[in-house]
Amino acid sequence: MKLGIDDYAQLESPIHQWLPKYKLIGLTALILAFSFVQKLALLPLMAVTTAMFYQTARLPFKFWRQRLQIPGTFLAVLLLLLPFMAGETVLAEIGPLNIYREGLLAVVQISVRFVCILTLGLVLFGTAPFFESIRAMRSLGLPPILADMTLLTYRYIFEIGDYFQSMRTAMKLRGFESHRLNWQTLKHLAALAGSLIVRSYEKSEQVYKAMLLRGYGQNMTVIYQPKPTRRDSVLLSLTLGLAAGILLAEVF
Amino acid sequence: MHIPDGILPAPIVLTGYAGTGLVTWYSLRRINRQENPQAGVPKASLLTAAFFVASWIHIPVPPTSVHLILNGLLGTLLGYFAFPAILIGLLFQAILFQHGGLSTLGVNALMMGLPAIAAHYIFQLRYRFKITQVNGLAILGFFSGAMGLGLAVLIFFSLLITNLPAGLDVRTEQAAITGLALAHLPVVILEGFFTALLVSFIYRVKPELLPQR
Amino acid sequence: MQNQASELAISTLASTEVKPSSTSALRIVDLCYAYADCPAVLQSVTFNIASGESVGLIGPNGAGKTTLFLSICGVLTPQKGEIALFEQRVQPGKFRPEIGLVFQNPSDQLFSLSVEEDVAFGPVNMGFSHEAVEERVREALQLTGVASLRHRPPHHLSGGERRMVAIASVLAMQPQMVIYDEPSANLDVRSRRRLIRFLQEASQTTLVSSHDLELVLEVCDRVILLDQGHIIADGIASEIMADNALMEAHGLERPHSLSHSQ
Amino acid sequence: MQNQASELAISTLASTEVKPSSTSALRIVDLCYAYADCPAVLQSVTFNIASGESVGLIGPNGAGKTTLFLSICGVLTPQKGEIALFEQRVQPGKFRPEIGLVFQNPSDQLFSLSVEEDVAFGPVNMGFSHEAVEERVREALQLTGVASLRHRPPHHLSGGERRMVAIASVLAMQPQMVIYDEPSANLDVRSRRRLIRFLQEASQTTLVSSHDLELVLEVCDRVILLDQGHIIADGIASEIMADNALMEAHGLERPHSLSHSQ
Repeated sequence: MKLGIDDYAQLESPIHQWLPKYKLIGLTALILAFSFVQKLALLPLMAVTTAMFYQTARLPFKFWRQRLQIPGTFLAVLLLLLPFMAGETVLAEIGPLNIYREGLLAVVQISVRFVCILTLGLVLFGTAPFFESIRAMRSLGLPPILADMTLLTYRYIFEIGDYFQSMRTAMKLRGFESHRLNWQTLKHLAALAGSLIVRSYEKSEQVYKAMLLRGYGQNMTVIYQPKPTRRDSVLLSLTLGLAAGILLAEVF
Repeated sequence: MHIPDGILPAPIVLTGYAGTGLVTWYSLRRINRQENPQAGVPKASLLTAAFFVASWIHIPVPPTSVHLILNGLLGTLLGYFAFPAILIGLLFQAILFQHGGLSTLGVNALMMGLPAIAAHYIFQLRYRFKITQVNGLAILGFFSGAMGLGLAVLIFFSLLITNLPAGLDVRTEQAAITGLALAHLPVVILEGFFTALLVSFIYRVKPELLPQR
Repeated sequence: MQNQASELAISTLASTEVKPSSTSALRIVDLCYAYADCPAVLQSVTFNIASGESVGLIGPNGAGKTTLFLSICGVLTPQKGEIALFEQRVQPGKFRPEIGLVFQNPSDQLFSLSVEEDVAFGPVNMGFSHEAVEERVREALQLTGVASLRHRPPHHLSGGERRMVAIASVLAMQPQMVIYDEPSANLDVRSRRRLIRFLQEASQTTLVSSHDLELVLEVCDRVILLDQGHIIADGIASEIMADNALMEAHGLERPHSLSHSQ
Repeated sequence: MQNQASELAISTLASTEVKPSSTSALRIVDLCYAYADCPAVLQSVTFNIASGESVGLIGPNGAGKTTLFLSICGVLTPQKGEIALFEQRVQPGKFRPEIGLVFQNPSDQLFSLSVEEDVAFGPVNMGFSHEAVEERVREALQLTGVASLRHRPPHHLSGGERRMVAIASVLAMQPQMVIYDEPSANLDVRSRRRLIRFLQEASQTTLVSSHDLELVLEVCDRVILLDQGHIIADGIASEIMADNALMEAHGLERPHSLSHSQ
């Protein structure tokens, strides 16, 4: 099973070297600023900014394309519906259907915002090992219980995903085909989900013991964070400035 | 069923984050009041992972199939850990599969998490009504599961329709929301049955997993 | 040494290929498999297993054993080569009840509320009548000696019990060939001994992969040595496993019980 | 036979009790443990381990080995009896970094996202400075020979690698005593051989439970045989394990490598 958001965390680029804490602040601010944008004139600026960040991060184009595939379907549906549904000004007619100007513009606006925010998210989480990102959140005040839960969940998603694959294979090899909806199918699938949950619970008990025996909860240590360099600060100021600029341009 | 980036106007996005912050804070406060809050962390984490994976199970609903949400069951099993669990689950949906989005994380967490907490309270009714038989628990499980998904569906369509850019009048909006929610009723009921089956499975195999009072 | 071993392999193959009678249980020709972006896991693997044989598959971790099993069962689609089970080509994705796979970890295989349900799962999916299913369940439980556990949830059983129930759940489909992946993993001596006795008496064509070479020696007459996706040796179990140089070259050790014979 | 064995046990005990010097690593007196509604798991278990000893713990599944380990580490609270580690009483729930437990399944123990983080987890919780943690991590990885895996996610390692990383994660706390629960489970021959070499050279006081009696024989001088919560025998490893009647009475088998000696 390959999900790795941080498959390209080992690359080298200015974004990779950016102090995770500052990267988190900067890019989050930018993402939030993006979600405010309504003005059409600002869309090209957003797109260019995003492209610049992705380019600077030196992440492969393939990565972006793959990641866009799943949510792309949603976008396509929107693209097919909105121009016909919403608006007043008729731009064109296709048979009985009207294409509305407002709907069309809304689609453009939504798609650009969507793609830009998603891409920045990829830059944010794709350029550092995942635990570095969580550490950064922790140093910004994410409660320790939440941080521990996030790390542990991520660690075991892969393992429990493997359980799931094996169990499904085993069921298939005993002739199980879940094509028809009936009580039997539902019961077997519930037993599959239930077994998965029970196995995970049993594992969690072992994991907890192992954590305790290595001193879990002994002292809330301060997490080691390297000192920001000048370059980190400059990059942060630039990004925050950009976010502020976009916000101001949107409001006035 | 997640709201992706870019759709909702910024005020709603921010409100979502504020609300999520508040509910998370409250959940953590309740967790920290427990005798040994850290003891629940590995359990909640691994179950979050398990729920994440279990949502890959597809139930055949010819001619297509639906996948489970299980937020009701999550509330049932995890109690106050459910909200942080859902928040984390959604974060992973967003960064691993690009389901939902980073900017809409707050809104989505409220949409899934508040119904999960509701489901938790529904299941806790077993103490009020002193339900100890597996059938009774399964019935509560049904309502927890159906309620968990049902409320989430309602919130989902309300947010989506009322925030469509340009044009629909209030009456059409209401009609659309009701219509779409009703169209999902079979799925809601299916989720209820599935949750009921799961609750009785867990009760028979690992009763200590069902939360104590 | 290796040369001699491959000649051994070829001669075994040849002898079965000369008479491709109805007795062939498994025929694999030139099987290649590679996962995306990885070096090949199976490289031109070719061997035959005659009906009724008990064959051991040995080799270090990562030799390709599990990939081989999943290809035989039609779960994976090999890039090249042919697999035939009982003279019928294996088509990936198609369920073939005549072959059963016992997973390394019984937890991957047992998921129902009771042993009974788990053992009935295969036969029910195969579409048998209630009575026929009942009959098969009874028989499989008896054969594996776990009839007394019938109503217990598999999740509550000990490691040894779970192993036998997992085997029963495969046997209930009455497969003609059974593949066992590390069957003695995590068993204590008593359960392992019981498993060995069971395997010795099993009537199906059997393919066993195991790091437990003493078990292989007790259960199998023939052994195939796989390393890095290649078949290194194929021949009489006690001969191959007694060959210290060959064994050590492929990360194995001559079983202690064979060392006094030299 | 059993009588003779218990005498052996008593004599060993006596000899260490006479001089309760500073060399005692573990002292257990009259330990009893029972889970709710179950027959007792540990019944009046008494033994000593001197500092620097390597002791094997053998017995069938369900003999109470894991319960014993968890009691020693202070995770479980025994109903009766006393446990002292390095002359200090074990208090349930209290973290004692001088003892380390290597779990049977490494994936239960490797809960971080990188090898490095996992190995650092113990020292960080012990409150060491960043530099001291770094030093311990480096040392533990070197000792176990897995320094090259430092930045990898534990989930992607092979079974043998995971085992060594799990050991490193315990050694980084620099415990004086280490307990290994079935360390060779699921290892292939090569990884097992490497583990045995490592255990033979380890300087800590060691307690190893294993169904792999050949491993116990190679690593431990002394063996304790536990069955149904009772200590059945305690003495020289090669003597106890060569005693066929004793071994078979408790669901074990004399290792092959000892059979030629008789």
